[in-house]
Amino acid sequence: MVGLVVVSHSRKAAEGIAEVATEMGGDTRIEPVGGDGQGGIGTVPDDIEDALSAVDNGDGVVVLVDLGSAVMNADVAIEMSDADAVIADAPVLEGAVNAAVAATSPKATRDSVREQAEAARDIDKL
Amino acid sequence: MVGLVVVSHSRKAAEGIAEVATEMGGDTRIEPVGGDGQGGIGTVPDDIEDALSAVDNGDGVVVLVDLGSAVMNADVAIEMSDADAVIADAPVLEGAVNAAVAATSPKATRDSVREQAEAARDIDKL
Amino acid sequence: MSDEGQAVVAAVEAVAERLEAERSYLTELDSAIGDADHGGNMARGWNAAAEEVAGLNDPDPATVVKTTGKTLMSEVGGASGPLYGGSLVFASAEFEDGITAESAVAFAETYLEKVQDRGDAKVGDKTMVDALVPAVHTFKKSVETDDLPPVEALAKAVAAAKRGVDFTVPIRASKGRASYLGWRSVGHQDPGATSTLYIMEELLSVAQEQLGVEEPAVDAASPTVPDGEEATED
Amino acid sequence: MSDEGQAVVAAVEAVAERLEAERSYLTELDSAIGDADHGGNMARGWNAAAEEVAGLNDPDPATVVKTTGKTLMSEVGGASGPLYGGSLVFASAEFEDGITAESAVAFAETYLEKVQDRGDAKVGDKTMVDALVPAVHTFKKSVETDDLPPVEALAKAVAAAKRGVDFTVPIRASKGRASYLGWRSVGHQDPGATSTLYIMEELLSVAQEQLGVEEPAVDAASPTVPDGEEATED
Ligand SMILES: Nc1ncnc2c1ncn2[C@@H]1O[C@H](COP(=O)(O)OP(=O)(O)O)[C@@H](O)[C@H]1O
Ligand SMILES: Nc1ncnc2c1ncn2[C@@H]1O[C@H](COP(=O)(O)OP(=O)(O)O)[C@@H](O)[C@H]1O
Ligand SMILES: [Mg+2]
Ligand SMILES: [Mg+2]
Ligand SMILES: [Mg+2]
Ligand SMILES: [Mg+2]
Repeated sequence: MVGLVVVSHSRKAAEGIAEVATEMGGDTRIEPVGGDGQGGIGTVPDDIEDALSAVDNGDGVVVLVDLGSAVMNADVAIEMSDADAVIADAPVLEGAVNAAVAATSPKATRDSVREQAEAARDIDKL
Repeated sequence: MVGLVVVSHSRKAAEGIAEVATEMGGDTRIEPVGGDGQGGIGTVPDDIEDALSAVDNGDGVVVLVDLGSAVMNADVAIEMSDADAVIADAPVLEGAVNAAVAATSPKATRDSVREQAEAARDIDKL
Repeated sequence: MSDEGQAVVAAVEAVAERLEAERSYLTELDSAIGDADHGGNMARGWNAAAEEVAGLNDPDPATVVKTTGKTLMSEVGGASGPLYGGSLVFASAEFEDGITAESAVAFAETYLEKVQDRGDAKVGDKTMVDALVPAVHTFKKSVETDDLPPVEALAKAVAAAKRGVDFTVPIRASKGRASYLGWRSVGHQDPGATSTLYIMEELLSVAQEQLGVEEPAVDAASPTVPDGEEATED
Repeated sequence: MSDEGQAVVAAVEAVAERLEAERSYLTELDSAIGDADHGGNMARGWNAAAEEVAGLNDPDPATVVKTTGKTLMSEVGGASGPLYGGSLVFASAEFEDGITAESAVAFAETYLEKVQDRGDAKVGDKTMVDALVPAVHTFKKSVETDDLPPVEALAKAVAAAKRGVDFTVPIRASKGRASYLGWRSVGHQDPGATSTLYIMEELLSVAQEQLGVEEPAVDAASPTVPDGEEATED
């Protein structure tokens, strides 16, 4: 099964987003990660790498990120990691929800899950 | 100054998103609200109304929401509230960051802030 | 007024009991295409509403409906909160001059309108709207065109709602959480349509008790609510 | 090797001290167009790196640079973490055969390449790239075309970086947090470009100490590191 990692500058935001996504994609493994490791705002590549390992079971991992430096740190983590991971170019919460649902499909692949996450850009809320 | 309310099904997510947005829009009043009031996932219109009042100082309020029922409950809250509030059709975290920055502009209006929030749809992360 | 108010209180209590009984089934439906909370949302919300309206002092029907809606809005942390609750609050005004066949039709139409306003769902989106639209249309036609007595019209509306619930099974969801599943939502029954049916079934059975099933031409404009047990408890 | 390693350790310590001294100014710059943490990010990261490399046992220069980068990557929770840290780790390989004028140019080019790879910023986006590009181009040309001794080439690179920093003031940001401000970023100096300049200034002053400023034709391929205080402490 494809795993998900949610990276935010705020650990709280990452955990809450994972909560919301988990509601919709019950079985999907979703690992939240965020914060600068000192209780502040930021992202740390080592922590992201640990999150990748935590959800990786060989079927690939899709990474959701919030802002610019989370993207760069996720990039670094993916380079260091053994997991076959890819960053989705998607809004972090909406993409995580979409991805969590997509990952429960029996036909899900890393790229189909990423595509669904990226489709969250086009969600009309109103 | 235009105020912001961040509504998520997860209170943690709402708080974390407000944290991330606050970093960028230091002075902007941002109120997070979420959860079903019993520690679970959901949104409650009364709580959203309270959040609207908390940030309203007469210049209008822009509301960021996560999923469908948050939109409906935000709608209900806006109908009940005295604040001149509007929901942005935007990704919740990215929209909140954009809106927080936009609100610090001396020329900001409710609608300019909402527009900036909605422009967050088009952010390329990669 | 007071008798009508008590009849509505009885209806709210009956709905609360029914939804408590269906709690796990509704949640099972919601777990297939949603987030597995619809049973809890409905049972919790309506139980709270039943408690709330039981505490009202000699309320008129509009107040009971409005109180029920407000309670649902604050107790239900999901889509069904604003949809059921907000629409009940809004439509309750139709009962301000009492419950008649005419005001019941107006109530049903206003309620449906608000649900669609709020949720932006059309028939075929696999939501409660699929149960409501046939029910409201059938009720209106039964009363206004076919001149059926209100209880018979309501019975027809319930049958129509049942067809709406069945109709949600083979279609793909376009609104609400189930829409995230896309094609995988096909083959599952919509929880909100189902709870809408249950509520209507309870309204029917309370109406039958209160207005008498046998009386074929009962005039709902001056309801003959008996001083029975259900109607007098507060 | 060991002398070169100690020279780089000294450089890291000098940078850490300088960034500690500039902590509040860098944060002031970042508070105008970012999130007011660049001073803290840099000071914390480089202090940790200085501690880390001081503990290395007779390291070669590549190891010192790599360790510095890794420490920055884990200690700095912002954009400057992967940009400075990741690029140092990546470019450190250029020093595996020691520090020469040639390998220093290769290091500078590889470092710049990685920063641009990672952050996708071009000149004119109002980032550290605006300081780095002129610095690296000038260093390379000074060494390769003008045959200047490394320390002189580095001095020219520092002057070029300074011009890059000044250039960030009148332009609009297109990358990083400052880009959220749009036109309101115009008129403010970029923090990352500024810290890049400070780091280069410290590298220059350590190089001057280690290689001797006066010696005009010093051959960086066989550096004449004195057995002085800076070079021997571990
Ligand atoms: N936009 C909408 N319009 C009409 N009905 C909707 C809409 N969204 C959801 N619903 C109804 O709400 C039901 C789900 O309610 P519930 O589970 O209580 O809320 P949530 O989906 O927030 O968990 C669905 O089965 C559907 O009938
Ligand atoms: N994409 C990028 N490419 C190059 N440099 C960048 C990029 N994003 C940010 N920077 C640099 O990083 C600096 C900010 O670093 P810092 O404040 O430590 O991180 P953060 O912005 O995450 O808080 C900016 O001043 C800019 O020079
Ligand atoms: Mg549900
Ligand atoms: Mg729910
Ligand atoms: Mg910063
Ligand atoms: Mg930061």
